[in-house]
Parts: sequence; C-alpha cells; structure tokens
Amino acid sequence: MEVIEHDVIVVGGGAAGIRAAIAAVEADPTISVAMVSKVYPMRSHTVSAEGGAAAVAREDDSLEMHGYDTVKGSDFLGDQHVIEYFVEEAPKELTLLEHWGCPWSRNEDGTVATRAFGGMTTKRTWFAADKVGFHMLHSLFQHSMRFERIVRYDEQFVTKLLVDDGVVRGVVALDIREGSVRAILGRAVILATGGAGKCFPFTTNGNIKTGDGMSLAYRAGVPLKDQEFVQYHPTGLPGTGILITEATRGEGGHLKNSEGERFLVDYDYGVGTKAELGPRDMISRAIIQEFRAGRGIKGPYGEFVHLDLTHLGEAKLKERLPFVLELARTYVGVDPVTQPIPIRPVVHYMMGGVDTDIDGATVLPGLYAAGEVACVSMNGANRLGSNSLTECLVFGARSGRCAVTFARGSSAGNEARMRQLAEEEAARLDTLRGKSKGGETISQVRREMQDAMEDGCGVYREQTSMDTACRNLAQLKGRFADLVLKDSSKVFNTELIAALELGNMLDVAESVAVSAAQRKESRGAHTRSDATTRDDQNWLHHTLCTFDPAGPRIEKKEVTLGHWEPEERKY
Amino acid sequence: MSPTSAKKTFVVTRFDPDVDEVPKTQSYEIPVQSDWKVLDALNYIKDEVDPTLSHRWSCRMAVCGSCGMMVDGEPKLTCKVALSDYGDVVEVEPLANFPIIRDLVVELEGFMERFKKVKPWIIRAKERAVEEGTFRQSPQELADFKQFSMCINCMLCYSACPVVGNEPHFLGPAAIALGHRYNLDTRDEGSAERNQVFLEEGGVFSCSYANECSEVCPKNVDPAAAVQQGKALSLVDWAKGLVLPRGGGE
Amino acid sequence: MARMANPEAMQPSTPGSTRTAPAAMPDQFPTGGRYLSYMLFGATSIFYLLASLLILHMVWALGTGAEAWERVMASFANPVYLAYHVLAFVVFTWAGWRFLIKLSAKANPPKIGPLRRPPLAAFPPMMGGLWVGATALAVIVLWGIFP
Amino acid sequence: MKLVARIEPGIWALFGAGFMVGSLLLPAWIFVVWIAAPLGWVPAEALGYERAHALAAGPIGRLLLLALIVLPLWNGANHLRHWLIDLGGYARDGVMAPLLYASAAVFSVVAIAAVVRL
Ligand SMILES: Cc1cc2nc3c(=O)[nH]c(=O)nc-3n(C[C@H](O)[C@H](O)[C@H](O)COP(=O)(O)OP(=O)(O)OC[C@H]3O[C@@H](n4cnc5c(N)ncnc54)[C@H](O)[C@@H]3O)c2cc1C
Ligand code: SF4
Ligand code: F3S
Ligand code: FES
Repeated sequence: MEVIEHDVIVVGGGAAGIRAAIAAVEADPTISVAMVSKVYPMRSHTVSAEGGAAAVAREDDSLEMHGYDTVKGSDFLGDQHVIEYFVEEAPKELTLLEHWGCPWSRNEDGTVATRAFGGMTTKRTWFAADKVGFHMLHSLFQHSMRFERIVRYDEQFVTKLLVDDGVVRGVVALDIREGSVRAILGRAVILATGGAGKCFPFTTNGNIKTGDGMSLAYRAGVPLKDQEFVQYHPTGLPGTGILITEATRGEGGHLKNSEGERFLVDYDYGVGTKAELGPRDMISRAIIQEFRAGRGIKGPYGEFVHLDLTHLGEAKLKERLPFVLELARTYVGVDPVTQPIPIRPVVHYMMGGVDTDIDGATVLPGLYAAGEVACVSMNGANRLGSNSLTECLVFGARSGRCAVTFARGSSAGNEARMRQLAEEEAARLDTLRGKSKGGETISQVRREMQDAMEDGCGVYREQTSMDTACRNLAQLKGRFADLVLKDSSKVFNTELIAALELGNMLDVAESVAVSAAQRKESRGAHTRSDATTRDDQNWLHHTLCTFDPAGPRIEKKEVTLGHWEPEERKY
Repeated sequence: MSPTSAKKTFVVTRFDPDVDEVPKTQSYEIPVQSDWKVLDALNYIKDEVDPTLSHRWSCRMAVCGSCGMMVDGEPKLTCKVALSDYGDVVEVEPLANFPIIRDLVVELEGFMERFKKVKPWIIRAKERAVEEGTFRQSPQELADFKQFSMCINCMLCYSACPVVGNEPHFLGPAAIALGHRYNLDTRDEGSAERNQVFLEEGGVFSCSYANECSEVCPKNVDPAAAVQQGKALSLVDWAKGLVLPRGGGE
Repeated sequence: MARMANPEAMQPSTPGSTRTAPAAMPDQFPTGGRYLSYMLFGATSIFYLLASLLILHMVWALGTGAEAWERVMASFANPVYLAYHVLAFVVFTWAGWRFLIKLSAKANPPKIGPLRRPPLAAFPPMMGGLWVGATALAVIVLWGIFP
Repeated sequence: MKLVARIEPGIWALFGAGFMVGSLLLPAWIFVVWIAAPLGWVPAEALGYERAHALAAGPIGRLLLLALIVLPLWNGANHLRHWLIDLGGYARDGVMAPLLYASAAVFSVVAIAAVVRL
C-alpha cells in the first residue's frame, strides 16, 4: 500500500476545490496541497454552469441589497452572518478571477458587464456570454497549474475519510486507471465534491454529480444539513434535463403555456411584476400549476411549456446566448431565433449538504467542506441563481485558508493506523470489484432510486409520498448489498466506480427523503401540498441528518438571524 | 412514451491490458431511440448489455470534453452527434493518435504535460492588487482572443492532426491555441516566455497546416488559426533574437 | 485498421502506470476524406522544387548567351515538357487557391503591433484581386505587350 | 537537429513567401513561358533573347527572378520535408531535413550567381 503525505488535501477539482487549493498554497509558502479528483479538473461539473456569478459591481447596487435579496431568496433560512460575509467578499473574488484571466463579457468602456438574474433586484450577475462556469473553471484550473505545490491526483476516486482519534487524517483514494488504492495523508481535508443531482432522473447535473462527498462526511459521522431543499430549475430540456440558463430570462425571454399566454403575468403566482425574473422555486411551481390546469404541452417526455426568445433577435442571442442556441439546436432540434424552446422543471442544485460553519469547518476536527457539497447556510431553503458559483469562490477560499491554519496546529497522526485502515478499505473494494454473487444490477437499483426520489421529493411533496420514498430507499439500500458486478479488471473499471457512486447516492437520497418527510411546512424549494404555508413558529431552523446504522437521525439547528427580519416572501 | 425505436449495431473497440495483447472489436446489436446521441447508445450498452465496457463521459451537453471518440472513423463528441446521422452499423473507437488505456479510454497525461508547457495563465511583471479593481478590456480586445479560450480540451483536434500522430514532441493544436489565447490577452505580459516554448522543437513550426484540427473542433476554436498566428508572432520574437542575442544559452 | 502512429505519439514523458495499446493514425489518413487534398497539397512541393530549378536553369542560360537561351526555350516544345506543364499549371492554380483563398487569411494575427487585421471576410476578395492583378501584369509583360 | 529547429522559423518565413510568390506569379509564368510560348502563341520577339535579357538584367528583373527561384525552392524543401514526415518518415527526418535545407542553400547561392552574371 502506497502512503503519500501532504499538508492539506482537497477532494474535488471544481470551482470550490481549485479555489481552496490556491488559497491554501497562497496562505503558506511552505505548504503542499494534494488536489484529488475523480475526473480531470476541467471536466468537473462547474464547467456546465451557463448564466453567471453574482457580486455587487454597479453604482446603483449595494452589499445591503445583495444581502437582502439572498436572505429573502433563502426564505429566511440562510444564516445572515454567512450571507453578510458572502456579499462582502463576492466582488473581491470575482475581481481576482478577472486578474487570473477569466474572459468576462465587457461593457463598451471596458468595465465588466452584468446581467439581470432571477430574484436579484438589479443587474449584478457577472457573465462570460453563457458559458460562465466553463470560463471560470478553465481560468481557475489554468491559473492553478502555475503552483508547483498543488500536486494533482487526477482520476482518483476518494472512497473513505481516514479518521483517527476523532480527527481526520487523510483519505483513501482508488486510482481509477491502475485499480490500486493509496492512502493520502494530510493534516486537514477539504471536501469540494459538488452536488448530487444524479439521485434524480431528470437533472441538469452531469454523470459525476453523485453526492460522494456528502456520503463520505455522513459516514464519518458529520451531519448533513437542510437536505430537504432541492432546487428545481424551471427551464431544463425535457428528456435530457440539459439546462437552458436562467440568463435567457435575464435577457428578456418569456415563458408561455399551451395557449401562448405569459402565465407568470396573466395569473398570480406570487412573483408579481418580476414575472420571468422571479426566483426558481416559484417559477417551477408555476409551471407545474400550469400543467395541472391543463395548459401544458404534451411531448414524448411528459408535459412542457415554452421558453420564447424569438423577440430578442438573432444578434442579441448570438452575442449573449450562443451556447443556448447550440444546445437547443443540438438537443431538441429547435432554433431559438425563430421557435420557442420546450422546457420543464428539472432537479438542479442541492441547497443542503455537509454541515459547516462560516469557516467551512465541520464538527469533525480537520474536515472542511466548500461549494455545492457543503451547507454553510447561505442558500437556506432556496438558492438564488448565480450565487453559487460565487459561493464556491468565497467559501472555497475561506476554507482553504482555515484548513491551513488548522493544519499548522495539528499533528501528523499515526501512520501505521492509517495504513491499516486504508488496507481494510482496499480489501472492501477488492471484494466489490467483479463481485459475481448477487441478484441486482446497478442500473436497476439506480433507476428505482431515481424514480423514488422523483415520486417522493418532487416540486410538490406530501407526507404519504415522502414516507413511501423513505421506505423504498431503505429497501433499496438493502438491495445494494446484493449487487452483481461483472467487470473484474483492475484497469479503468468504471463499473466499480458506478457501484461506489450508487452507494453514495443512496445515502444522500435517503437523507433528502427523511429530512423532507419531517419538515411539516412549505418553505423555499420544499413545498408541501398538505402544509402549504411557511411556519416560522415551529420550523425556522435547520435540519441536521446524522448517519446511524439503524437509519438517519434528525435534529434541529438554530438559524442565525440578523438585521433582516423574516417577512412574507412576495415579489 | 419514448420516441420510436429501431435496431442498430455498434462495433466497439475493446482492450483490457490485463488480458488482451492488442485491441479487438466487439459488436452489440441494441434497440435505439430516434432522438439518441451516440453516447446514449454506449450508456445503454454499459447499463443493460455489457457493464464491462469502459468509456468516459459526464456532462452530456458538449462542454466537459470527456466523451471524444472516433465514430465511423472521425473524431466526435459522442454526446453531441445524433445517432440518426449514422447507418445501421456504427463503428466506435478510441481517439486516434493516443495510447489506449482500456476500451474507449485514452491516455491524457501526454496532453496535460504539453498543456502546462505553454504556461496557460496570466503572466505579469507585477501582479495587480484586488483593491485596484478589474482591468479594462474593450469588447474588441476581448473578441481578439475569445475564440481561442473556448477550448474544452476534448482532444478531437489531436486525433485528427497528422503531425500529432507522426511527431511525438509536437505540442499540438489545443495547447498552442491556449498559449496563443494568453498571448493575445491584453492583461498578459508573458508572450516572450510562451514564444520561447513555441520556438522549440515540436513547437508551432512542426505544424504543417493540415487544418484538420479546425475542421473537427466541436467548439469552433479554430486552433489551426491559432497555430499559424503563433508562428507569425513567435517569428517576430525569433527575428529579434537574431539581432539581439539572448544572454544565458540553452 | 489504420496505420500505427509513432509509438511515442502523445505519450507522457514517463509512460503511464499500466500497459497501453499503441496509438493508431486516424482511419482515413493519408488518402481518405479531407486528408487527400492535404496530402496532394504536400505533393505540390515537388512541383515547386522543379519549377524553381527550371527557372534557375533558364536564368543561367540567359546569362550564358543568346544561343543557350534559344536552346532552352526550344526544348520546352517537347510534348513531354508540354504535358508536364499543363499539369503543373493546374497544380499551381489549385495550390494557389488553397493557399491564398482558403488558408492564408486566418494566419494573420488580429493585431501585429499597432496594425489591426482587416476583417477575415475581406481576405478572399482581397487575395483574389491581388492574384488576378499579379497574373494580368505578368501575362502582359511576358507576352511582350508591356513595356 | 537542434540547428534545424533553431533556423526553422526563418525557413518558415521563406516558405510562406515562396507560397505567396508561387501562387501569385507561377500560374501566369507557366502558362505564358512554358505552354503558350512553345506552342507559338506568343509573339516570337516577346521572349526572344534581346527582350528577355533586357527585362531580366534590370534591377527589378534580377530581384524578381531571384525571388522566383529562391523562394519556391525553400517552399519546396520545407513542404517536402513535412510531407515526408506525414508519410511516416519522422525517423528519417534527422537526415532528410539537413539534406533538403543544405540543397536549398546551395541552389540559392547558385541562383544568386546566375542572377549576378546576367
Ligand atoms: C447546468 C448547471 C448550470 C449552473 N449554472 C449556474 C450559474 O449560472 N450560476 C451559478 O452560480 N451556479 C450555477 N450552477 C451551480 C454551480 O455550477 C455549482 O453549484 C458549482 O459549480 C459546484 O461547484 P463545486 O466546485 O462545488 O463542484 P463540482 O464542480 O461539481 O466539482 C466536484 C469535484 O469533485 C470531484 N469529486 C466528486 N466526487 C469525488 C470523489 N469521490 N473522489 C474524488 N473526487 C471527487 C469531481 O471530480 C469534481 O472535480 C449550475 C449548475 C448546473 C448543473
Ligand atoms: S481546440 Fe477544439 S477540438 Fe481541440 S481540444 Fe479544444 S475544443 Fe477540442
Ligand atoms: S491539424 Fe495539425 S498540422 Fe497544424 S493546422 Fe492543425 S495542428
Ligand atoms: S459528455 Fe461532456 S462533452 Fe460529451
């Protein structure tokens, strides 16, 4: 067994992971950072973000306004000290990225351009046409290459956190190419493994977003927070779930039902004059309501409505939304210049995640988390579009710095013990690889899990359906143990990876369903048809979900309020 | 209620270094849907027919760059090309010009090394402080390099370029395009360093302007343009070096 | 199966940790699809070399004297020469089109020093115009019409 | 090989210039001098010794002829080298490249002599 030592280990090479790694090496000129990622960093799903990243930039904007929009967007479940820190750091982080080469779109005078986004009072979303995540990720990754002290472990799948004496000491990583397992030891570990959209059948997320980091932390005894809040993006393509960015609405696109009505204007869905610029949870609900009122359009993958951009004109679409043109033409055969795009709500983002404080620190000493995998509590019950890319930077950087501080004051731990734990893990993987005894296939269990989530934890939820989902998931976890695997090769065994990912997703899915089933109110993205209002009296608190072999344990955690008082969320 | 289905045969390259001396092919006849991309068929095979098939993919929206393969002999992003554009028998191979790790998975470390060589990051004599705010860059200055920043590192261009297959040290189209992208960026001051790399053996002058890289690029990066422009601009530095020899040596 | 590529093509400086199968050239290389015109373009190099040497030969003769010159000029009437030159004419015209019209424009950086490149769309007509102009002038001069 | 790599940028410049001159002037040259003239379409005195020498020996004439010989020569040498690599000759490039470039250099000198002695 190979054992490697570094000071800080970053798991994940998306926006949050790379930012954390850069912050760590910049914080201490002597430190070495391991960046472990199951795909080459530029493949991380940050690459698919299209619309933009929010930070105050204009004269007519203020930190106060960005903070208020975010708190209100979160349906008052966001921790306000976190949000205040976030809005303050946001402009600095995006400026840094500009210095590092990000090709932000520009105004005529050479300053950075901003666009409107849902739930934001003014134009504060920085963008690079409609490939923002792509440009941010590649800029970050390319910038990171200059630091020799960031040592990359690409295509290495982390399967376990090494914990000794109640302190995290490193990770176990499976080298996908070799099939071998190694222990990577460090005095602090930062999880930046992204979200878990793949727990659902229709999602904007890529194949790699399987909630690995959430499961890693959860299995190490760290609670997952606010897992019931799963964001549905109103404008995904039917079938594939490919995202059509919210920037389409920011740039003036209209949503229309089968009658050709702009239903957000013609009916009252609580978005008021913001219409298409309302927040995602509300617009997703409005679309489902349209379906229920019989004003959806029927297609091979269920009902949809139209996103109409034809009035924006070809020139603007080409300049601002070229990727949308490409996606619509390639994946639904529609030319947005002349035709409306079919769209439906699809799973997009996990507001919940590994419970951390403002430093990204978890309750397990030495373990940090940042980015979509974490729940630092800035998104509360509903994330505003374009806040999360910035979140990856702000809290990626902070957790990187804090991890360095922690690592400085921490000892290396017992190597022999770590080696032993890693060897046990390697043995577990060896048993799983090509495990020929069993009656269940990966694809079947995965499909049933996804269907359970769609049925139980959709845009609208109710007690019975959520309870059913919990039961089904518990059962599926049992069936997971009976999986049959056919590939016994050591080299690039993607079947083994798929099995490990499925195990992780089952953990996450269950935590989502169980967290959802116990929250008896509607707030943000968690909308119950059997408890339709928000109930601050009883439910203005976070949900913590802790692993227990007998089944997830649920607790409450206080919300940090501040100078923004909870009020009814209307636009 | 899914779109109509028909049957197609996929002839797929298989290679398991534990077992196989050389790559072989395997055929799968499977039902396909009319709206599928080539990648959907591979995923169907993986999920329902033969879980031992290995291939890379993630975003399925033509932006992560991981699903490049040879489809009927041409490098393609398999998540982007429609199955309906192909006949009843579709040949899927790993990307040409790359060593094959397993099945449809190729060795990318060679590219990662070349990529790093061109120093694809902003180089400045003096870093700008955050407090000084953003740089100013006009839309025109942005447009000058934007196209070359659109590369998703999918490697289709390497697979199409005859020089990549023949000259082992060639930096290759995407790496050069990305280096050139920084040379053209008004925020950058590092073109002299990068041009030194371009001037080395295997640099820009190894390219014989086959233009195939640009023909197959799924993102219209036009790496061939970048390489030729890189020749022109590094030639200027080369000529300067003749007049004012650089100190130091090799 | 296509021709094997150079065994070191796209190999990292230290080979990967598992055995790999060697890289193959693209199936269509060298004569299939678009590679054909690329390879034919490469073959024009031979025509360039021959044309250059032949002109050198002519200039040498011109420097030697009237007799040598007339002898060289007379030799071109040989049917083999004539056939070859008809082919060469086609080759040079095609190579010229590929170079001037198809490939040359985008090889110009957006800016060299302070000078901005004309829009790419302007190049084909510009180059075409230059070509026609140069050809016309050359024909007029060689034909004895001017000066 | 190091030397070849060191001078390659310059050769590329000559190669590009060769293409420029070759593309612009050679079709006309071939047509008039090597096709039309031998077929007797061109008036005899146009390319007769007197006029030819008068045209060629002027400063512009000498320069143009030099360009017409030397540039396509380097173009051909460089292009042929890359073509041979494409045909699978990378291993032989260590011999071919110096050979081709040295020949081009020799003929360039001859060309200068030829133009000077006009
Ligand atoms: C289609 C789409 C569009 C979006 N658009 C926007 C937008 O416009 N604005 C906005 O603000 N947000 C947007 N978002 C959200 C935002 O992009 C994501 O929340 C954010 O990119 C997450 O970044 P991350 O660094 O946390 O994770 P990711 O980018 O997902 O990276 C995760 C990393 O972890 C690694 N990893 C995971 N598991 C393991 C493991 N087991 N072992 C080793 N490594 C592992 C992966 O390899 C990867 O490198 C969008 C999201 C999607 C899906
Ligand atoms: S230049 Fe184009 S083909 Fe080459 S790697 Fe980049 S995106 Fe792919
Ligand atoms: S295909 Fe290759 S030869 Fe040059 S123009 Fe592109 S790099
Ligand atoms: S799967 Fe990402 S580019 Fe095809």
